[in-house]
Amino acid sequence: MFQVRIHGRGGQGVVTGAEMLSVAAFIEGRHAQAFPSFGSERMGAPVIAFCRIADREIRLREPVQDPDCLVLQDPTLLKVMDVFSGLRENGFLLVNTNKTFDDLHLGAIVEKLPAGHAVIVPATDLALKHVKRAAPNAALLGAFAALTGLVHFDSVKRAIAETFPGRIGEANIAAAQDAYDLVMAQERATAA
Amino acid sequence: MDHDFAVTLDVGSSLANHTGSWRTFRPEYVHRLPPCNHACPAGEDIQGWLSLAEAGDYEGAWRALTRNNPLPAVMGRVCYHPCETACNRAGIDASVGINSVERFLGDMAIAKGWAFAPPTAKSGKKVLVVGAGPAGLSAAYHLAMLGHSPTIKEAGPAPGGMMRFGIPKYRLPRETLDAEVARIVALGVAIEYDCKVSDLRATMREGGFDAAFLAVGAHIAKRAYIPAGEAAKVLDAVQVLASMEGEDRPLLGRRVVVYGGGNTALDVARTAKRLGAEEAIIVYRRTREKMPAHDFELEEALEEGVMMKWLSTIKNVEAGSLTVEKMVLDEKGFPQPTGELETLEADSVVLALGQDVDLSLLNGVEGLKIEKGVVQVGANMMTGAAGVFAGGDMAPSERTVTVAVGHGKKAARNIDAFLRGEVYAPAPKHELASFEKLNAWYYGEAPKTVRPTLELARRSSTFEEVVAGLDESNALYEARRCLSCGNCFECDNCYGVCPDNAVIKLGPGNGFKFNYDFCKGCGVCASECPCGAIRMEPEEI
Amino acid sequence: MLKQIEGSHAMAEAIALCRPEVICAYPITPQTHIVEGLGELVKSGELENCEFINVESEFAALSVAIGASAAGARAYTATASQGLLFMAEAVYNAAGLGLPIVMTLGNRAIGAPINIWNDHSDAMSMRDAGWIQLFAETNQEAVDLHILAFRLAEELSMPVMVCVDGFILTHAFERIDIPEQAQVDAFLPPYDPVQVLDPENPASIGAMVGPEAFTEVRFLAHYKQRQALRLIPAFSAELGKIFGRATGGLLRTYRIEDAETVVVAMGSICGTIKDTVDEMREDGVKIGVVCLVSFRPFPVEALGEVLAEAKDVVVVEKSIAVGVGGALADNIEGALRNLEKRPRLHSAIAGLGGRPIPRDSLRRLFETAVTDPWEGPHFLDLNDRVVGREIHRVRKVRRSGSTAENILRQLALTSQLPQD
Amino acid sequence: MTDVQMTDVPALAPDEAQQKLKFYQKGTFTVGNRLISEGERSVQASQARSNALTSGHRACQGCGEALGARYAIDAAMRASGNDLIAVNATGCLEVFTTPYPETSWQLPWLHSLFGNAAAVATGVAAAMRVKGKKTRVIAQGGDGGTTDIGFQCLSGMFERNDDVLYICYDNEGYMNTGVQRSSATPPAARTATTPALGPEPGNVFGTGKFVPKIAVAHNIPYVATATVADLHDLERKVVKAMAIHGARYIQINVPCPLGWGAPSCDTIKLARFAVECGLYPIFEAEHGRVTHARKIRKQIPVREYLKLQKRYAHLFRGGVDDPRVARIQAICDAHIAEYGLLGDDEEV
Repeated sequence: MFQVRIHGRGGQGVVTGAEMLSVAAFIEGRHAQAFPSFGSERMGAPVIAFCRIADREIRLREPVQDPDCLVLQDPTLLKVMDVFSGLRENGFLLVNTNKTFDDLHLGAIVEKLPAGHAVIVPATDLALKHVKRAAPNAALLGAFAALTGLVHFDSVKRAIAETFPGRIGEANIAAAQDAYDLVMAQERATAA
Repeated sequence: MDHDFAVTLDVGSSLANHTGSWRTFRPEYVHRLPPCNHACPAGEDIQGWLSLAEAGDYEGAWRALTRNNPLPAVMGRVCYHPCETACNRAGIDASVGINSVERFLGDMAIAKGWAFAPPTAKSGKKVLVVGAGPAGLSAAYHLAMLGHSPTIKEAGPAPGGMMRFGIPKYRLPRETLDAEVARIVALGVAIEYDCKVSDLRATMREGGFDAAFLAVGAHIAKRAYIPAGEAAKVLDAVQVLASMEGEDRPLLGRRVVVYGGGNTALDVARTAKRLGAEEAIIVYRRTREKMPAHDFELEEALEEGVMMKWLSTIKNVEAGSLTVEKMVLDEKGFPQPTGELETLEADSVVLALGQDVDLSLLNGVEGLKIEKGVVQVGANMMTGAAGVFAGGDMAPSERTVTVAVGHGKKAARNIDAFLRGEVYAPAPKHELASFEKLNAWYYGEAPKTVRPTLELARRSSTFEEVVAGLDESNALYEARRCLSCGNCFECDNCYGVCPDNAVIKLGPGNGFKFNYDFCKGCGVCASECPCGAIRMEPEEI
Repeated sequence: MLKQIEGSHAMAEAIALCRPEVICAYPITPQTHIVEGLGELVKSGELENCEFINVESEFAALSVAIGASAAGARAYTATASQGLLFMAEAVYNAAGLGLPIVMTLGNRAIGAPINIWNDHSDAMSMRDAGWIQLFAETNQEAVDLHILAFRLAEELSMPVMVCVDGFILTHAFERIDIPEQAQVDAFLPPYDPVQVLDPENPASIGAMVGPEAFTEVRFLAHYKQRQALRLIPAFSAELGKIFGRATGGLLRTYRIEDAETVVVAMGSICGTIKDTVDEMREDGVKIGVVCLVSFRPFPVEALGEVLAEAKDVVVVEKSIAVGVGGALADNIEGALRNLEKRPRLHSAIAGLGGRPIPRDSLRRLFETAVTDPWEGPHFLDLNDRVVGREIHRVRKVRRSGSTAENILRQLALTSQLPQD
Repeated sequence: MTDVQMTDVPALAPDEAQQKLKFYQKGTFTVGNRLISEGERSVQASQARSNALTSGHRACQGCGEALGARYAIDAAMRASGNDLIAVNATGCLEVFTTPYPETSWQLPWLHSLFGNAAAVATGVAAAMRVKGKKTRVIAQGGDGGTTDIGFQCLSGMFERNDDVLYICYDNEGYMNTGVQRSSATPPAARTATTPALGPEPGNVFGTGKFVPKIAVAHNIPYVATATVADLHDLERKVVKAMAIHGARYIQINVPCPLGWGAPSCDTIKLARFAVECGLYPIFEAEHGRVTHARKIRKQIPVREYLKLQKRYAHLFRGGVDDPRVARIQAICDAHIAEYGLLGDDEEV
């Protein structure tokens, strides 16, 4: 079972992001369970969302303590909480920023992970470019598909289209496509 | 306090929760450039001295004003106040009467005998200032305040330049002018009268001057070839206005024709009326819209009986009469002759076709560049010759008193740097406090106070001042109409509208500070700041 | 049709398939998404001839449902925690009047202190009100139980409460099979009321009943609810045939065939317990779990059968009957009383106010029950230091009040808050 | 409160001049004003304000309710010499101020249930009476907790004329549970339980339940509506209410950026437009009779107010105004007529 934990803030579409990821896995015939961190999150307050993907029914009902992939949707949270607690050694790390890991003082964390398991993607910028709104969740989904290969990118596109019908959907898909290409390029670069 | 576990909580325990981390934007207190400051040719910090005046601290306001402009009483009478044109308050009801408050402060300073505080240190450097007009006086004042020793050499018998020999008394009483000049002299500025500088380099060498500021103005009347019989009485405007200062008033006769469309033409026509002329007619080749003179001055002249002959040029002048040709404006706005002629009776004709500069003193000075009759200067007001600076009407300028004062100040600052072998770097300009950055809701409606004017009868017969000043209550009322654009005036709005109690009030005069531990960056303070003194900056993630 | 959908929205679609005629909506976390989903279906025209009413409180919500049901319309509403208590008078009244209302209960802790997270204290508070109470282990079961509930309620003419764990199920986005309209129509006939307000056949509903008949009324209510012990398995089987999956029933067992230790629990926690059972089985521990679906009526015989062979029975429940212990444990005690080899009963209280129940805590609990059994209710993952200090402080201070507070300051300073 | 007076032009005699000086054009409507005496300024301008609701609370960015509560309770604290107890209904204000282990309240504060704040406050007031204490009591809640689930207890408190000031922060919906409709939700507004779908998208027009009018019908000593866009008016009303004994009701319009779908920086602007278009009448009533209405300063059409909020986006689709915009404008015009909201504001 592959477990994902997403950190962001209220109003940024963190929960919708986890839900879309579970829909993408469902489209590929797999079992998936997405749930929020259950609280009265106010706009701007820290929020966590979880997603589990497996090949058989998921019965577990406890929070994700040891995620296989950690998505940091809002780096300002670095100042507020230890977002990386429980991240597995061979885990993945996806950070939404237009800076580098060193700028965010995350060099130590990245070293501990296998090469190519930690990537950055300017998801908010991509969202502003395509969707005209700072909602990076769809773009991060594209990046997640490229980073982990756990779900195919076209499942991600169908999941986004299902959640955001019409024009907004296309804009989000375009953002996800850019993010996917960016991360694939980074992956190829580290692999070479 | 002992109470139940978790169900009951202690006062102040929420302060452990630093909500500051929620921000994606951060409010910052900023100083933005008020449009009046931006528009003032003399670079006055108008919003600055108005905020002192509105608190009733008139001396403080006067001192803040005179840090940039030593002649507030003069400005209050002759400046065309571009500041009021730019004033944001026009977006609410009407612009702030800045000019009238400036005059009120200038007059109070004269009445109360306030003096400039002399500079603490002396540089021992000597600077030659040629010309005691507004530019020269301003430069000398600023140089003195910067600790240098300026000496003004004035060709004429008295100080003021155009202020005395160009602007009539009914606009600028001489007592006011003399009082403000005296205050500059009291600062230790030496003025030598009837002392025309003909050879600049020689004068600088003999006087041991380390630098020079030329401000001789433009006193030579522009001549136009108009065939005139020898008995015809043709004079030039500058000469007529200058002679008003002396004992023997010019004899212009019953019917006076003035040729020209600028402010000088209006001054001459209105002076002629006051000298008893039954008819004072201004002949101008174009239309009212194209006239360079300020419209409010034309209004005053028309009220006093001055008559206008639009779209006409003078063909020739005879004794007692002249012939005028009708003109028409072509599509580009230039007057074209129509061939239609008309004769007017006139005892005298005064030409007010603009003035030129007497550049004779510059002979032999190397490196200068003269273009269109004025000496070219750099941004630092320096001419092609090192150490020789110039300003006022003899340099490229709009040729107003305020611009001249501005040139004087700017030159002084550059001379000050030059004397120390450095380059003067002006402070960077703040972002303009344009109207849409304000929140006009918070300003109550309050109509502008109009300055009372002398009744018409006395205006056309005497040289008494036409426009009177404001009394204290009106001046204070007017000062308090200022919106304080772009600069905090401690109205407590940000302190009051913050949902998170994240603004710290530092007490009267000290303004406010944001408590970034708790500020969530919602932006309500920035939206509700009346004067746009808060800007939201993106938080660096 | 298989969908990846939020639990609440899946329930909304299932309830819509049951052709409800009056829906009363009042917001209270965590059930609000259900009534929101239903509101959208009505407003967009997908769910026809259905009145969707925004009421001004939960007391009104159930009262409107009572009126609608008594007047012959299939009525539905949803509530949680404080809302259930605010309508408590109407809960008893609906049961007493025998009105077949179906209500979803998004299980949430009862204040004070106010708490929006999951536990079963709200359902427990109304366990004797006369409603049938069915607990869903998964969102799939929550969908099925709502369809079962309408049939059961209208068959017996008594209200049914479908209990679904707040947030854990209502807000979980999962793969759920939503039945087709035809399947539900095949199972659920139109509502044929036992008593109804009908001008053609007037009757007074809600008479005053004195000592001469009140006992009989209560006996009949008790008798009627026990008929559900027979109908729940029957209808669940019928439903299972139509949907092609086992669902509902009084209870479900998992790996108890040769189990020495049997855990009994209700709701979503059974999933985590099954995973824990698998882990312990791999280490050779003979352990199984009974997931109870029908809490009211309480299946004493069925439980007796499945627990007969067990040596140790561990009851894990998400509420505490203050002053006595675990309510579920007491009921289970009744089921074990007349077994020849009575298993030892161990009562554990877990997950109060939304505290997570992780597998490692459960495993330690199940092992301790056998090796070092305890008396009375054991509070799983209780912060002993906090309560110890508080009890000590209260003894010191005359004005004891319920429990002291300076623990909070130490806790806040040393930030040892339980990780949720 | 310094008020604007049209000034005449000619120079005034000294004594008149002094009077004219009082009318300080700059900052007449601001929170404070460095040129008038400390006493004349608002409570919020003072560094000695009690900050009864202080920093660290978890309200959304730009929360109107947090602002309304700060204004009202600080004013009441000053009026009562900090001798005040607050009883709060369940709702946003209660949840974002007292999440264990932190409270941002700095006065004695009690939260019991969603629908009983008025009754609990009655109890506190009774205790104060029997204990011979003169501590004042305030009950407060959102529109859901006041006009819906708590309405019965509210009416009871009014009818008994208990010595309680009830303050309702009206953000026009159940925002804590995720923006559902309440009886205070305006017509046509989109909420989660009145989605923008079908032939009549958004909330129904209905007959409206404007609780201040119902409060007036109870003939209680004092009723008022107020807004966070006019701090001076709000504080004046709270102070006036605190000087009266018996049942009093103040309803404050507090915009909710989340629920109304507006940027967090527009909170006060929204409150201002709501009043200036006439949709939210600001008035006072004593013993069953309306005594004063705050005049609209610069009237605007209601569409300018509606267009700022996403909850009304469906009324402006395709750049054409939905006919129901005109129906809402009619409601504004009716309020203007009923309360006389246009014309000059007579001296207060």
